Amino acid sequence: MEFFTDFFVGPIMEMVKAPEFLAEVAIAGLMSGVMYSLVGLGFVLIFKASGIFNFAQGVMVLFAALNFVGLMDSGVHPIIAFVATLVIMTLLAIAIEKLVLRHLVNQSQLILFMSTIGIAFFLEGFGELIWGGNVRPLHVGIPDDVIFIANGSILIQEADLFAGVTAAFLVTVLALGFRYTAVGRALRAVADDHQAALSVGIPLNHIWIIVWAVAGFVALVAGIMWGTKLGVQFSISIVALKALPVLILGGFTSIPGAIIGGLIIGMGEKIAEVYWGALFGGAIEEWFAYIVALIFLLFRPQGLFGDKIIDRV
Amino acid sequence: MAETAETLLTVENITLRFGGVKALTDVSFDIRKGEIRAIIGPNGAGKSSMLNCINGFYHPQEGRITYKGQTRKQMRPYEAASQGIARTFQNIALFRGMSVLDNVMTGRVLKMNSSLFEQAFFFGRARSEEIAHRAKAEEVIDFLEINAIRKTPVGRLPYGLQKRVELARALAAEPDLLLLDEPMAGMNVEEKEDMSRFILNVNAEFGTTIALIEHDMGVVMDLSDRVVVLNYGEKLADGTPDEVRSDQAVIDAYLGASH
Amino acid sequence: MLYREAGDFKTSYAKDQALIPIRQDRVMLYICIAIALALPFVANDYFLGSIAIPVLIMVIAAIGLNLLLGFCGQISLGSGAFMAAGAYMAYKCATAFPWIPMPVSIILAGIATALIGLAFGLPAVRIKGFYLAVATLAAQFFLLWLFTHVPWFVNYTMSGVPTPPPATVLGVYVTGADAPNWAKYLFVLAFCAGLTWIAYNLVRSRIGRTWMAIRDMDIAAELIGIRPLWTKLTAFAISSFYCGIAGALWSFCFINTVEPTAFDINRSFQILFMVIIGGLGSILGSYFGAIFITLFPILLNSAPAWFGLEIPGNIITNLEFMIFGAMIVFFLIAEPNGLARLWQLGKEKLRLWPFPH
Amino acid sequence: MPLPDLDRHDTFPKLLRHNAGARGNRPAMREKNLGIWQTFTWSEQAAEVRALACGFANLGLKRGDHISVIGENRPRLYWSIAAAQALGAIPVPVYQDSVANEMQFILEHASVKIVIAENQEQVDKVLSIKDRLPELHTIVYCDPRGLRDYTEAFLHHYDGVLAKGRDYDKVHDKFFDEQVDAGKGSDHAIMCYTSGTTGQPKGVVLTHRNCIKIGAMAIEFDKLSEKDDVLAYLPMAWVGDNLLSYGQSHIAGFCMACPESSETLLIDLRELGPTYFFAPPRIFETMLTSVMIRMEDAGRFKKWLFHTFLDHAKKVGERILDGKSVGLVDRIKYALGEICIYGPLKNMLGLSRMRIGYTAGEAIGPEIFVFFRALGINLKQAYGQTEASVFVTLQPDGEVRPDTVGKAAPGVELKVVEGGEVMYRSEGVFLEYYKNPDATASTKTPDGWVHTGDAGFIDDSGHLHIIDRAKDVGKLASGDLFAPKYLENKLKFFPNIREAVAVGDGRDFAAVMINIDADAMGNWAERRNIAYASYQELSALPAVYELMASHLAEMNAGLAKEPQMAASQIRRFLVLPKMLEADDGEMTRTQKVRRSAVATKYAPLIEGLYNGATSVYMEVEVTFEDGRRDIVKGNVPIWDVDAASGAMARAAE
Repeated sequence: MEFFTDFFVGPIMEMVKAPEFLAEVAIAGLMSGVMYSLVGLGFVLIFKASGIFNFAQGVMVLFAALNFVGLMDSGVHPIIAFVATLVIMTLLAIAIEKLVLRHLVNQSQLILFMSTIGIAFFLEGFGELIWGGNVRPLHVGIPDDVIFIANGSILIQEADLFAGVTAAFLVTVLALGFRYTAVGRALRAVADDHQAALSVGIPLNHIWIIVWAVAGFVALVAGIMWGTKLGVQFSISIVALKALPVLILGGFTSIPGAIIGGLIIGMGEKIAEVYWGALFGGAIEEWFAYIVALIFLLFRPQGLFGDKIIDRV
Repeated sequence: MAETAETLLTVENITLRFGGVKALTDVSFDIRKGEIRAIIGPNGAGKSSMLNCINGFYHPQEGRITYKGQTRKQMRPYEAASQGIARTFQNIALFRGMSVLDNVMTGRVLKMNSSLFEQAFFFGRARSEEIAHRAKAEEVIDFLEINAIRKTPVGRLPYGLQKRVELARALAAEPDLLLLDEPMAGMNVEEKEDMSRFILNVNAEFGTTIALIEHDMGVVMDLSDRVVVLNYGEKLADGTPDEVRSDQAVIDAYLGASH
Repeated sequence: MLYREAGDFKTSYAKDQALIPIRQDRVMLYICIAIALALPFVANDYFLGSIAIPVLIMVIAAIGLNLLLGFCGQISLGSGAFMAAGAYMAYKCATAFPWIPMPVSIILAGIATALIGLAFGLPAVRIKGFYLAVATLAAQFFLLWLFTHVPWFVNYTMSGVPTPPPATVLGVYVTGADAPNWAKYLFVLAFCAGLTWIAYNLVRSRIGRTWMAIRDMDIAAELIGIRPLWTKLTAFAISSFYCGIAGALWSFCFINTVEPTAFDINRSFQILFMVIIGGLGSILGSYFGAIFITLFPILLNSAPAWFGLEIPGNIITNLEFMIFGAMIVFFLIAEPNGLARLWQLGKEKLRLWPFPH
Repeated sequence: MPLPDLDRHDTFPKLLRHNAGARGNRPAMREKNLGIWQTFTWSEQAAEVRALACGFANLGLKRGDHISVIGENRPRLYWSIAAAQALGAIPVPVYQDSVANEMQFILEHASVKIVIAENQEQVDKVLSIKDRLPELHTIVYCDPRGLRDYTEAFLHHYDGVLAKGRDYDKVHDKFFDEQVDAGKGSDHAIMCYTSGTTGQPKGVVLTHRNCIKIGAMAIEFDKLSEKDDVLAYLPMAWVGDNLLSYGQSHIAGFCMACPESSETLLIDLRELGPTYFFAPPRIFETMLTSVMIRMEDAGRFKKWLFHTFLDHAKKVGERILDGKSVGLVDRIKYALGEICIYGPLKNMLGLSRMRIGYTAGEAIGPEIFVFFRALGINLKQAYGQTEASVFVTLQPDGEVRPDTVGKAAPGVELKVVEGGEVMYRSEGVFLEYYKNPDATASTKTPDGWVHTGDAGFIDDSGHLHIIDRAKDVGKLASGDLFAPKYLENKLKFFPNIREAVAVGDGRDFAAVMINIDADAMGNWAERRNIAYASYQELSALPAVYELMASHLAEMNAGLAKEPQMAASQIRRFLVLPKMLEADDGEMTRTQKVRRSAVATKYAPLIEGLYNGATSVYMEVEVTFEDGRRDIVKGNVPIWDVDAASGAMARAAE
């Protein structure tokens, strides 16, 4: 009974008592949610175009950030470093297509999934072999002051705000691009039916390279945002695992789903940690997202925005 | 088939929709015990959907299915299988990682009852069942003349043989109603003749009721006792091969199609 | 070296379906068992304690994951967590009921882990393939959190890292600080052998065939009358059972502490790699995989020294990551059935010798 | 274990009874059925035969009646033979691949009362001629598949006959034993129809005494025992199968096994690994060809290993097999070869356990023969006839040579009469040709000598050499001896020549029509990237002709060295555009060329061989396996071959 009160009543009371604090927690959560969204976005892109569940997306974020910060640390101008990293990510996309994906055409999704785990391990070792495994601070001129709003009762990191805006911009561009450009249409065609896409003359290999390169671009942006906040380090790739529950929530094929899922998870786990964490001995952030996903899987496996899975005989 | 034959399965007023698309519209027919019943029609006529409704894979929005005297709106595939409905698939759906023998043995899964514990230690019923059902599976293998390949992984077999293995797997379940989805698709003349012979033998030897979908009109006319014709999800005709052959609507539909 | 099968014919189904139908393979097996039993007399303590024991324990875990992934086609990224569950459950069981013989405690821990696995496997009812990866990740993070944050699991030990209680089998210590390596080795070997035998029995029985049917063509399997839910859940439970026992042995007979760090997500990946490199859908492959993945880093660490090179440890670690990653991709592309397939091909070659095919 | 007292157990039913008592629990018969080797012990077999015999009696079978078994090697058909013999009826096995008309002749000629048919296919054939067979009153079928709707009252399922027989046996429990006791060694045991290269088949009547004496002789000759295994896969209608599988298993008490089907024969052979094996040369030929073809694809190292050890085996293998002295190094090398190549090869072919193998019926290519012997397989040649209850000559261990068919078997007298024809006399000599006293009289002399119809000679060591059919030996226009079979056999020893028909009797020179081996040549063409669409196209390729010409040149060189044969070197040849087939009447069911039929059918080609044409247009009908017919037409090229150093040989004479 006591637990019941602590679980259901106490936290609500606290929220009501200090709404500004709640807002602050929620906004902080939203901001880390944006990061999840960005990683999730990379997943969705690749999944939509190739049906591949890219486990390496998180490591790609780390890899992109490592390259970027590594180049900058060697004295390269941020913009040149950015472009150079983009080139690297594109080369990576080509390499992955040539060395891995094209040899696995027609394999089951499970095999493709496991191959991306292999890619993830390789990239992680490779990135750290080149750039070292130390935490590297990243300063690209993103403002990192603190803003106070609502009469100074709510505190917001400027960097978070910047990240939010960038993410929103990126998502809009990608969503529009997916819908209105020729490449975007091709991508959707491929996602629907590989054979059909081939028969209308779209080279599948090119599509895959483009998609992986775009995912690399998204990874770079996400990497820069996170690097600014936390420094570039290995934990980025582990945190990126959170993108998986984000996708369960949002649906694997939905770009808006990835965004909204990311925000919900980000906000949810912060609020849960702050208001309920103590009740369970803390650190429930570690698993909160996964348990939410688990519950979703039980009741709505296609996620909030995903397509219903229809089997054909 | 004698007119007095007992009805095994009746479908009444089945309508099946996918989203806005109607795959089947108000289709009714029956299958009598012991007969070979063909469902024919041009591509996209809804033949496969019909079979999918019968064995519970699709759930029609309207209509009823009566099987062995029990009427229901829909079944789960598992129930259909346990009630004695077995089927083969248009696109071969064998378990590619397993041998021919294991595929056939899998067909007998519903008839095996040993506990997990017995299986883990391979004693008692697990052991005796493996042996008893192996003997049954071997009978089917012998019946369909696939002895020489019993231990070959199915993935290595040519298409025609894979079709035969699939039939073997379905037969291993000793079904009362056997649904065959285009059993002769993609076969050459000789393979078709073999398959026709097997289908007739199954019907004659085991008294299995067979409903089959087939594209090849000639084969259908030779094999089946009665034919139902579907076109664009609707029933066009129903009767003996001769009746159907002379039916004007059928002639029109088939002249329109490539066959 | 070469097979002689002419005249080795079978006159009954029982003989034809025997675990090892070829006479020469049976002889091979007896030789392997003899070597395994003779090992304590010939191998040094380091080999037994630091190589043989962990390899055998990881074999058990790898078989567990292989039953789920290789045979039933359901992926799990939470094997490590299930090992942890086994370790903690065994600890609880051994301390709460000290009168229960240790082997029984470990089996009970396996059963408890199977139940936990069932709970996390439930989502598998409605999803397939990699969606399940997420459910098992949930297990990975949640269970480890649970064991570190709920002191009940460690009997409220102050350090939070208790030591497993010593126990004897036939008067010899097999767990605890006093247990000699040879005894622990034999204890682990007995589990490994028994569980291998059971795994072989399962995959050649009805249940194994239903797993493979679900793996190969789940829709057809369902229409044959195989219940996907039930089938996947049994795979999940049995897989967890194996991982649980492996975890208990790992804590009790190898690292001699019950701690969560031994079972983090990297452990899960390690087991996954064993299964992929060893061979999906092959019990024997689990042996190859476990041996390879355990020994390779040791080799990688000591090999440069043989050539007089000095390579910093972190570079070795990174190289290890790269090599494992590349190998995973390589095996998935070239030989999805892993080392076991290469072994099998070799064996087939020997059976066909001198013909090429 | 010594043989039973064959004077007391003087019929097969009595031997069966003896075996059931003496070794009741040992396997008598195995059959690969439903995936495993189903095994029947002697006592089970005896019980089954007892019930079946009673069942047959119940169906009205009387002493002296004929029954016919038609089908592949199946235990039930062998039991039917045994059951008929128990009642004193005479089994007449019929080739399972004969067409209804061929069958009708035999069933009618032998006045067969009951037919035991394996399956629907055979039942259908018999039904189609039933109207013309007034004496045939019952058909028993073994496999009911497809026969459910057959309502004929005279059609019985084997199981039903068996069940009725058991009931009958209960009521008349002395009946069976009385019937068996009533049998005598001089009773007719079996009647085998010889296909004969000309004319209608003749029914060879063999008594129990014939079969048992010869069977026992061969068992003692090769020291067979109850521990041996034999695979019964050759046609049941062939006397050899009856004597070697059925007969000898009854005498020695060993186990005979039936393969699952003709498709699985090689798998079954490999699984069973018989210890006593009998095969016509073409089986060994096929084995060798397949070994060579499969080794073509092997890697370089494996090929090297294979050829190195094979060469070594050819050098010393036979000497080791014959127990002659061989150097230690060679012995070690051979032992190594046994581990690496010979052993695995024998294992792959299912010959690992083989103690004694026989080949007979045709001449075997010396290379094939030596190949198997070099591997350490005790393959020997024999010569025999249906009329002799199989064996006339046998090669004793240690005296095995590729060019002879062995010495007169124990108890067999042998002589070569005027004109080169071989004659023999033995306890196995047949009683008579059924309902054919003329033929009997012209084949068997009143004092028991039998004309073999084969020409040959006995060499100084007592070994018999067979050259050809006596009537086929002719003369060239020059007066030189022309033995077509001798030439053909030499050609057939080339692995890519399947069949050859030599012509030349009364002509200026010898010429030959060749049938290439589709498998071997197809493979050969594939490796050389030579495209072809059909057998016909393949056979007319210049590359193929060139290859054949080189074979002929090689053979001519060999012939030149043989004084009697130098004149019959081949001067011209052609490759036939179709395979010679039994279905087209070009071959017998035992795969022997029907010389006269071929000569008539391909007369234009033969004409072309002698009128100097370089190609001849030909149309010929082909029957496919499923009975469809088609016409093969096109130009058949004819090439010349040089007569190698023949002149020199003649000059040297």
